[in-house]
Amino acid sequence: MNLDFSPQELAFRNEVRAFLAEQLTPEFAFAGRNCAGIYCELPIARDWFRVLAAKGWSVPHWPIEYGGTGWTPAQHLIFKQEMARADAPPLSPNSTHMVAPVIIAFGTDEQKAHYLPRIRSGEDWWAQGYSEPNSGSDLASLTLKAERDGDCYVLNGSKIWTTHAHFSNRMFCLVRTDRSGKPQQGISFLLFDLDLPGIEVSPIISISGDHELNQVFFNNVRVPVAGLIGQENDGWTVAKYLLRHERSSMWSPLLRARLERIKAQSAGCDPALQLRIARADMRLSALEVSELRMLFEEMDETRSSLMSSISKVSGTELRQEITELGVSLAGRDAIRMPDRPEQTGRGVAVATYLNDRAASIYAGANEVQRDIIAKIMLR
Amino acid sequence: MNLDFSPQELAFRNEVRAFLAEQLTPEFAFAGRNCAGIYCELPIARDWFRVLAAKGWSVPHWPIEYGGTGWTPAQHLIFKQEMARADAPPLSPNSTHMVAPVIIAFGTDEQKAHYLPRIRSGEDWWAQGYSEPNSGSDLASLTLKAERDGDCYVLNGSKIWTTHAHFSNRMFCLVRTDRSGKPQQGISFLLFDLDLPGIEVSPIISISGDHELNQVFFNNVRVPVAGLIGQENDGWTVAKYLLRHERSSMWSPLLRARLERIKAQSAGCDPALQLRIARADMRLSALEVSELRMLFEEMDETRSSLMSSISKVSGTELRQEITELGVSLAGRDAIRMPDRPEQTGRGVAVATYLNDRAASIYAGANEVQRDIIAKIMLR
Amino acid sequence: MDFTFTEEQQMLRASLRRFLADRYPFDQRLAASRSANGLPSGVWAALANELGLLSVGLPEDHGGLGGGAVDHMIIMEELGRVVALEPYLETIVIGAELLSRCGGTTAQGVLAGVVSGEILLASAFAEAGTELDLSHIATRAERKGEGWRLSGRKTLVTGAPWASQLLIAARTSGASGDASGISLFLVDPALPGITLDCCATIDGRRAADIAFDDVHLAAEALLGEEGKALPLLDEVTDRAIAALCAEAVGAMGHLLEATVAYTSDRKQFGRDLASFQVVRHRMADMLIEIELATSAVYMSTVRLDGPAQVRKLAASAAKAVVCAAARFVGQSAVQLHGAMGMTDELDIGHYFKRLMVISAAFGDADAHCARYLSLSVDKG
Amino acid sequence: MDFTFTEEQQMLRASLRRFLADRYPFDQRLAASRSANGLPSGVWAALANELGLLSVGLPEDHGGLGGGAVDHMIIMEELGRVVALEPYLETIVIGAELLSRCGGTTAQGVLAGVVSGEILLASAFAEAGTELDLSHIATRAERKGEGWRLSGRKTLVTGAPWASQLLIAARTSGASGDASGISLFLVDPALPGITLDCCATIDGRRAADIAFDDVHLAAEALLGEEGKALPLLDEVTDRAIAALCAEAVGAMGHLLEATVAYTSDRKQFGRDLASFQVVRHRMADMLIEIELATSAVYMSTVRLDGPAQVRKLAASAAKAVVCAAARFVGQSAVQLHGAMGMTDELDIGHYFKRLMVISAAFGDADAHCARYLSLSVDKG
Repeated sequence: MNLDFSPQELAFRNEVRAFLAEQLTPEFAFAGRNCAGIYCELPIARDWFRVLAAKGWSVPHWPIEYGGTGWTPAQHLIFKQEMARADAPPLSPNSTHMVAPVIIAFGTDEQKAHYLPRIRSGEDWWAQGYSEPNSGSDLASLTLKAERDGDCYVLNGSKIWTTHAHFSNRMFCLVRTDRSGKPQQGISFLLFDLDLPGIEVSPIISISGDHELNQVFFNNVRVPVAGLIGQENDGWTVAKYLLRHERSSMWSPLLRARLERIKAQSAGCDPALQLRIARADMRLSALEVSELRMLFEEMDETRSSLMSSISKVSGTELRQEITELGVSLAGRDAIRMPDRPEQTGRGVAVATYLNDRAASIYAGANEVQRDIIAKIMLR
Repeated sequence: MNLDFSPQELAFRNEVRAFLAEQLTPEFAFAGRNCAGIYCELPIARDWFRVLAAKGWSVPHWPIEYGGTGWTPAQHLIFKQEMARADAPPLSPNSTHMVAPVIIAFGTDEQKAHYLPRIRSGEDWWAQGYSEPNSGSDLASLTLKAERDGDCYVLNGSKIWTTHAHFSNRMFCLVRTDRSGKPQQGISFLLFDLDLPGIEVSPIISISGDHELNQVFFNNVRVPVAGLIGQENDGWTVAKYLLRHERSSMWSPLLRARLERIKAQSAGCDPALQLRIARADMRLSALEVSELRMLFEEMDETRSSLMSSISKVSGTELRQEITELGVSLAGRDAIRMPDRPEQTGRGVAVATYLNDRAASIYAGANEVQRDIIAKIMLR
Repeated sequence: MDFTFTEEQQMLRASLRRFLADRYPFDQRLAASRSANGLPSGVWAALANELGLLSVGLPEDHGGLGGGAVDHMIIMEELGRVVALEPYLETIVIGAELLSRCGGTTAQGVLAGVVSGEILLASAFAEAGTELDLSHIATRAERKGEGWRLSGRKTLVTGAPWASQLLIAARTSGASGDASGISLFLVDPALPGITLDCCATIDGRRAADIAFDDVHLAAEALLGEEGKALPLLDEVTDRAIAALCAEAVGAMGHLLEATVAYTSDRKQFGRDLASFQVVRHRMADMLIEIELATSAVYMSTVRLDGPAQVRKLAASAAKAVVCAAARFVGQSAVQLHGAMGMTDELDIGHYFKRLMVISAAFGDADAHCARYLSLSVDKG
Repeated sequence: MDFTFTEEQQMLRASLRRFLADRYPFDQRLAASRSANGLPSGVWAALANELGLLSVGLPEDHGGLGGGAVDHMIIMEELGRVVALEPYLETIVIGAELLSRCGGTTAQGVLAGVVSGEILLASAFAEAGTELDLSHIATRAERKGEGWRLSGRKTLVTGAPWASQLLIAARTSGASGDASGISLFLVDPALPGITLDCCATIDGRRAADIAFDDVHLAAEALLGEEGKALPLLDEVTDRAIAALCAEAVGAMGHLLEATVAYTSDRKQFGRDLASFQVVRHRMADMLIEIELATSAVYMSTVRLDGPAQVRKLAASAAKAVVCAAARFVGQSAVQLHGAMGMTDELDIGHYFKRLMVISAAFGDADAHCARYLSLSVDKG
């Protein structure tokens, strides 16, 4: 048992730091630091992604044959920590961490050849089509209709809470191709372009005033069958695979960066607030080790599911606690209407707090995560 | 809207204070202050009760014809506040507040004439027979069997968590006289003496080491039918009446006395602990007003049920918070095994904390109370 | 000991609630908050003239009906239920109360305009970090001939962009921290040397950062006695706190009702959301918090006319209890609405943000906890 | 970066768990805790000789196997699972570690007896209120001829009634608050002038208030260098904290398992208790707290051999996180067991009380929060 990096790992850390010192311009860091949403917006996000791509670091976790780096877990950890610490713009995982692993696991050679290089280079930007107006945490109840007609599926219905759809040119989507069986059956996993006729992307403004989310309407949209991933009606298997893959996400590096920024501003503040900051700090240091354990401990499928839900709950709730500290620290100044903080820096504390209320709702509401934890524990 | 007492009320308060100054001896106050359980033990509790009885204040809330005082709500409030403030021994409500109102409402003239004077004088001391080993918060599932045989019921089974049964000479009891209908049907409300043949009172030691609770075993116990209250199989109606009557209980006077004692000892203590004390103090001051509102606001049955459950939850949880402050304040000294604090004063903080863990369990677990609140709110 | 409302108070609540239900639909409120001016047109005038609301709480010898703090509480709670934009707090609870307490011809004249709905007011006592200790404000006014010269800055003065008169606290003598030497001035925001930097606040209302650069004030601008304003400002701060807490109770009441309605309607996993026990218990806890908050508001309201120590303790307890409730109720309402609660379209987020603003006003929960602690120690 | 246990460590855990499952049933533990002596007979000897456990974590040059902090962590966690009474913390983690670090002939001799299971130790550094600042202890030892005279009081010295040797910290020079001038002594509790006032603690263990009235100590009683003990005592305090936190994780693990089992079995309103969503979520939260506590323990354990600042921060974080977890897990276990959880008969309450003792030892959560804060500020 050992929490220190090896000399090789420290050397790698120096390499990452040197890269960041050179390539992460003040503009990138400003946007990263003042990103009040989940991810930075385009064009800054894409510009930064292309810097990473040029270095060969845009998709480090992919298999080497598709452009991954073959890093050890410790290297991935170092990369994440250093990126967060340097205020690199947070990037959406849709393309690199969600659809790409699915294409690698289930895609045909044509699909791989077509999509993967464009993801790796930053040319393509993907949106996720999962939630529907009447189907949130209960994903299996989705109804977006896809009827086969020749070499196309005809899509009717809508997807909602589609983050950054207005920046994306492609979408991966769960659609209903059969409604005769159980809800989990009859779902298919489909890829298509967002500029197809009949698709309308309609903004949803969040309580922070930001436009991150969208509703996407489908009106007789003809999607080529070539976009089908895996078998028709077998999309649930694909979705579950993706869910497992998502589990590598770590909350603590970003939280550490945020909390250190708060600590740096907290000298002389209200003693009760200082105690709250210290408590969050101590809890974060425990979460950091928990996330290291997820990365380094061997676990079976059950334990891995359990830890994933535990990490979602504790990571998001600590995230909310920390952004709330930011609001307390800002005092009355936090009541100013935030004004596009990613570009102006104004109101980032309050906008972040407001946006982060969603952290316990998205990606499987924390109530659902607790249901999962209990179910595993009680079986 | 006015939170002040009238001149008449202030005069009454002086009368109560004068009475306490004269009659509440240091021994009584010592026992009251160091009572780590819910109520003081006999003989001290009975001795104090008899002092109250001599003054005519042992059953102030009863109708005047049976020996009540006819006080206004404000007078009842003042009496409770002053008793708590002076560290008067907390008394069990079993006799005066539970079985007596039931006898007054449902009893025959004979039952009233037999039981009420003995309660008022402190001659009789009653135990409550509600919970059973497999029937806690779900009271309607009780199974203690009472079979009619001539002019007796024959009781078999057991009651559990019977507070102070070892100090009591009588018991009121919910028994099952019919098992054919719904669980709430077929229950009867029965009074009897605890020295009947076949009754065995077996102590249950609690985690504080105290003996407050008992299990009471019934082995072919012959209870005279004369002890039946109301109609056979109609005990659920009686039990519900009692539950409504119980609602007049106030948590805040005792909590105020405890918290003021903690505040008096807290000078110079850890700043985090001081903040916790201040928060509890502020919350208690809100609870005090809530309990005044329950006493003085007109409410219908629904609102009264709702407020009763709200008061149970917030009162008990604040009680637990305050006793926990006592443990924090005691520091490492709280690890000493408490040694009959009511008699010795030793370990009262820790014993109170341990016993008070039950506050969120007894009298309808707080989970059940929240179910009730939600049910009322959602209908 | 009396917890009943008078018949007049019950009628006041009923008529205001009816008026707001008719005339204050949320979509119009939202549109108004985004308009240039930021207020729905006609509502304030209707409150003044149709309902005669603005005089209800004011002293009788100043054209009011003498209702006092309980009436303010009722009105603020009802305004909170519809997350109203109108500056009742700024103009009436703070502004008119200050004017009527200071008295004098100037004040009388302005009060008449306030009651008739023609004059809106805004006030600035505190500066950053001095919310609960006004003896440390840095704005100064110096005698200059017959009048005064005012210099300093006040940030985030809520309602200032709407106000035709400002009530400004400044030090006229003594050093920072002295209890005496603070004075109150009535200031026309159009005077030379005054700059208003207006902004919207997260609750859709308006505020301004105000700079006073050597502003010439006439002698009559001084309200009340020179250098003696601090106790009055302290008292009015507690009145503002009690009123804001009442508003918060109204807002929380709406959030709980909306959450009960939404979860009863919304399906998840084939069942009503409201059938899930954790959802039910969370709503039960919301109600518990609101009940305690309501009691805390009663207490602070009734204590406003009592001794300063008792009044301050009650105000701080109310603010701390209400902030804790507002945090829990607001966060729970958003959480139980799921992603819908995160949208600008629903009213939930707007109530949530109004509660944030209330929590940050006149000292946050931590600040009031500290004040309560230090006052308790003084007392003990 | 390595989160695996060595094969030896895995075997250590497995064999100790097996031993305790066989030889440490709860009813015998309870009976022993109520016996005059307070310890189950034979267990300590078996740990020493059958399992060779007592030498596992000690340095190799002192007869140990060199396992160190991670081995102590494993052992304490397993002892925590059975809420063991044995003074492994007092004798090994604190006592033997101190002796082996001080070195010297006296220490070597005692260590041999410790490893063989013949000698139990107890230590007293802190006095009331000095848990985390030992420079303020009031016990003093003064040179007298070749030896020392010791005077002072130590309260609630856990394990003292069992110990044949005591390790006592006293000031030998300087003034209260000075970093230097604290020394450590090995003291035979049978010496004239020593009074042990023994008591039971709520966890069923034993402690004593000890008075030293002009006790004559031989020169060899001094362990290590005169006046230089403070850094060592600070370090061993953090070792004790990490070990106690590991014990707490073991105890919490048992509480959660027992609660899952009980709620799966117990019926309420015709259903398993464990089918109620609020019960399920509360158990999920218990698990979350235990996972975070486990991580905090790993961190503090691994940091024990690092620089003092890093070590202290990690120990304080662990103590605060573990205390919070212990509070929530303990209270939840009692609550979910209902009235049964309140009885002396079930093991639940005994684990609950052990967790209270652990939480109060070597500084409570508030104290460690304050220490963490002050250390962070120093660092920043």
